[in-house]
Amino acid sequence: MKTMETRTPERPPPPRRLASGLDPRRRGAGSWAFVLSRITGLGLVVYLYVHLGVLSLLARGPESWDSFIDVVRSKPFLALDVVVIAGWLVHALNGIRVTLANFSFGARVQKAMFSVAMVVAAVLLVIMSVLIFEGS
Amino acid sequence: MSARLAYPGGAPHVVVIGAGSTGAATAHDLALRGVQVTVVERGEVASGTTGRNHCLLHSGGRYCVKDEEAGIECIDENMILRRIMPDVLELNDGLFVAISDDDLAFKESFLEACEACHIPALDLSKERALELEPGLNPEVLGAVQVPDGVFEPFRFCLSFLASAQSNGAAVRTFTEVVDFEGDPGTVAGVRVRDRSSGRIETIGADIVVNAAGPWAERIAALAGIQVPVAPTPGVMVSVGRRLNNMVVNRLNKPADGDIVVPQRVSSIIGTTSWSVDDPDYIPIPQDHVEKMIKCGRELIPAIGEAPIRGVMAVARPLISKGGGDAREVSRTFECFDHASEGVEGFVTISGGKTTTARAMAEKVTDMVCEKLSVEAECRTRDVPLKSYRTFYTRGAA
Amino acid sequence: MSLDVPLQIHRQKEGVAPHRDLFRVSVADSATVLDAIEAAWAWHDGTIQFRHACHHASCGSCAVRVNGIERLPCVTAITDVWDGASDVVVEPLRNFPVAADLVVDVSTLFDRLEASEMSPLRPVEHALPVEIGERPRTDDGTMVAPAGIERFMRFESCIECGICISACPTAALGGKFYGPAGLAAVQRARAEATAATEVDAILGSVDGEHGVWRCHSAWECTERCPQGLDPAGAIMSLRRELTARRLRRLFRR
Amino acid sequence: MIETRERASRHSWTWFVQAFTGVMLLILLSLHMIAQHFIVEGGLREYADIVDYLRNPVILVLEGLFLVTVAIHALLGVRAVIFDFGLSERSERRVSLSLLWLGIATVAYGAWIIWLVAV
Repeated sequence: MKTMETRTPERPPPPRRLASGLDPRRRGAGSWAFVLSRITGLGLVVYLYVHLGVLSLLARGPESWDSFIDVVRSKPFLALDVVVIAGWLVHALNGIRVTLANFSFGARVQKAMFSVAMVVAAVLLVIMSVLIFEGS
Repeated sequence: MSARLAYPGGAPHVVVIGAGSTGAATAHDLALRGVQVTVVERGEVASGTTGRNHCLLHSGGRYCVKDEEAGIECIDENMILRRIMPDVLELNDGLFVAISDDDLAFKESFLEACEACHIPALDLSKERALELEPGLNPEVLGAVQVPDGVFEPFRFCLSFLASAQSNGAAVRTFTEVVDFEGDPGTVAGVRVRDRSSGRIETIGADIVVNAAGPWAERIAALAGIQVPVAPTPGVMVSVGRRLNNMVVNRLNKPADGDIVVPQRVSSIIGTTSWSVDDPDYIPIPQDHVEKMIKCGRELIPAIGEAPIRGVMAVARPLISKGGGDAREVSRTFECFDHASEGVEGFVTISGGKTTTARAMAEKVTDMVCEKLSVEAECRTRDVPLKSYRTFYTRGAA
Repeated sequence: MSLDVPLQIHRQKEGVAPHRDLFRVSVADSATVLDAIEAAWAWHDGTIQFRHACHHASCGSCAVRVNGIERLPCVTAITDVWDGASDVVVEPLRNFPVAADLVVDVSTLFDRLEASEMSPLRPVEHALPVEIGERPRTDDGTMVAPAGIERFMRFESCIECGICISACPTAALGGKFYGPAGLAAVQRARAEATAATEVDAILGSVDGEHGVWRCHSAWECTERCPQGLDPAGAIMSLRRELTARRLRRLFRR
Repeated sequence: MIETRERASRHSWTWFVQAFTGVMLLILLSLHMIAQHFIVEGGLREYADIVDYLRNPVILVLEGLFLVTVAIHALLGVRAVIFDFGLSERSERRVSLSLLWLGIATVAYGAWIIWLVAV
């Protein structure tokens, strides 16, 4: 049964890797939640500074602001707004989950809370998108 | 290469082969007596026989009827271990329970033997036994309470090794002995393969202690010496529920499936016994597993409903006295100075049980110290062991 | 019946680039993943390094990742992780330095466990199944020991295997996070502590930024714990207590 | 025994501040979105609109509060992301200090714009 000689093992190709902490594949809902929060959080910080930057147009007087407003009222820009709002909803609702987590509802409830948060986010996103595009 | 050159001006240097319970306790004893120690182990600590044992801290009850010497050895060591490693022992006592009339008939001789071995034993009524262990077979006819206990084999070894390390010993895991060093008729060190780098190196030693358990025969053969070790595996089955708090033994002669040991959140049923030639890989006979469950249920019926969590088998290093049933060979240990076979600087310690590892270490260390003219008393009976966790810590916390 | 399992094992040693070797091991159909690794070692390549001792989920030394998921190979049936066709991939735990092959350096874990001062032993509580343990219990669920026995003790449920740390996405970022095992151990020490000064010291030890507050609530530790423990819940319970104490102090001033 | 116990570091308030500002933002951002975008025809205010709107002192206070809260929450978040990777204590202090200055600058800039428009 036992053979003492060492067979040359076959060598499969080396695995591809993402930064392992930020790769939620094969992981549970909690890792997805964490990664989503991270990405949306950083995205919202970027948006915050873009937004503040854009507001500097206010300093240049009514003309430059109002002509800018005309541009961003176009459909493509409104679609970008929807992306921002989606990020905001995911981040906010997951933030609520994380805060509530301190009351220790247990692992199963955590997963359920994540699902609920994401469903609520989706519903709110649809409502807000309708509001945005209808208003335009 | 001379050991003295490797350790100029220092204390003598001893290499211990094997980091199971025997090697670990020996390293601790040697280090306490001021000897420089290097433990070499081809795998992880306790990856051989010790790791896969019953976890039973023997009171001696299992052996006292047939083997008074082993019984006394066990109860003495049991009391010492309670003193030196209280943190890593579940000390809930054990029961020897009679299920059949045959068992009950065995009780009288059992109680007598316990007394002869000074094992504290309490004859219990059926009601008291069931009060202590509600999970026992309700058909129980009687029971005897003895000071059995439970240890965790891996941490048992780590405790000894952590203590040895704190006294300067070096422990090298994943370091496999491939040959001996020295002129014919002398062992002056070992040649080892570091399994990480693949490099072969030489470790000089004034004496090499072979504590390789069932692999002792293979190690000794490298020095051209025969050691009578019979690798004798046993199957143990762990169920995923803790069904008892005390060790539950069958009150009868040692037999297959005569014990259920609680351990953390599980209960372990043991054991069977057969012989193998190669202790490296032991396929588990499925019928042994079934037998364990069947025998275990006779002691604790709920075993039948509990999920099986782990099944393990490993070879015990019994000293063979030639022929006969494995259960009949002595459970005690032996220490061989191979100078009598014409090889200096090489001793083997084998046989025994984890419960008696400290005593085995004392005996082999006495022998080593005498050969090295080290005059130091054994202190392992009283010196408390270090926390097992410090084996791995860097002290950074 | 025996199976021929294609087993990929992560290999990493000095001077060799990390890679995987594929072994076709022949094991019984009742074999565990650890049996398969041991077979690869015994029959194919004696240089494979892996940790193992008890083979029944008590020592905690053998933890690895099987097909990416943290497991104790000693209690994982090969048939549970093998679909009969694709390779079974065995890798070392994440978030620890790899010493060689499947062996990781667990010193930081044990540093923290040691610092937690969690006793390896605890009083027996709910351990006996209900149908057996018809023994009276106190309010906190602790079993009342039968007369003559002061208290039945048992080893802690945590086997110090490191799986929770491997599963933790916060630990994966490589920072200074105390980690689920260490924090859960501190929570156990706190649960057993009675003296006020001791409780203060225990809670204070994990109140820093890299203590309980660094956890990002992914719950992966609890999800993966082979002993069914709840390190995430332990972290949250420490947070609750720390919050309550802080609020009390705030208003006492 | 107790003296040997590691004191990880001083009590940390950042988690509480992050949670508190998070809850505040739920309210403030909702108000901001509703007031600045949803109730406005076309979703965005023109210059005159904004000027008008900010003349309301309640709105002015709310928008100011929103500015401070969002800056704290965003930069504490960035700090947490950076700290997750594990820095030396010295680098941690540097990051905290830099972010503090960035926060002050952000609030000052926002306040300047509000002031420009409102006054």
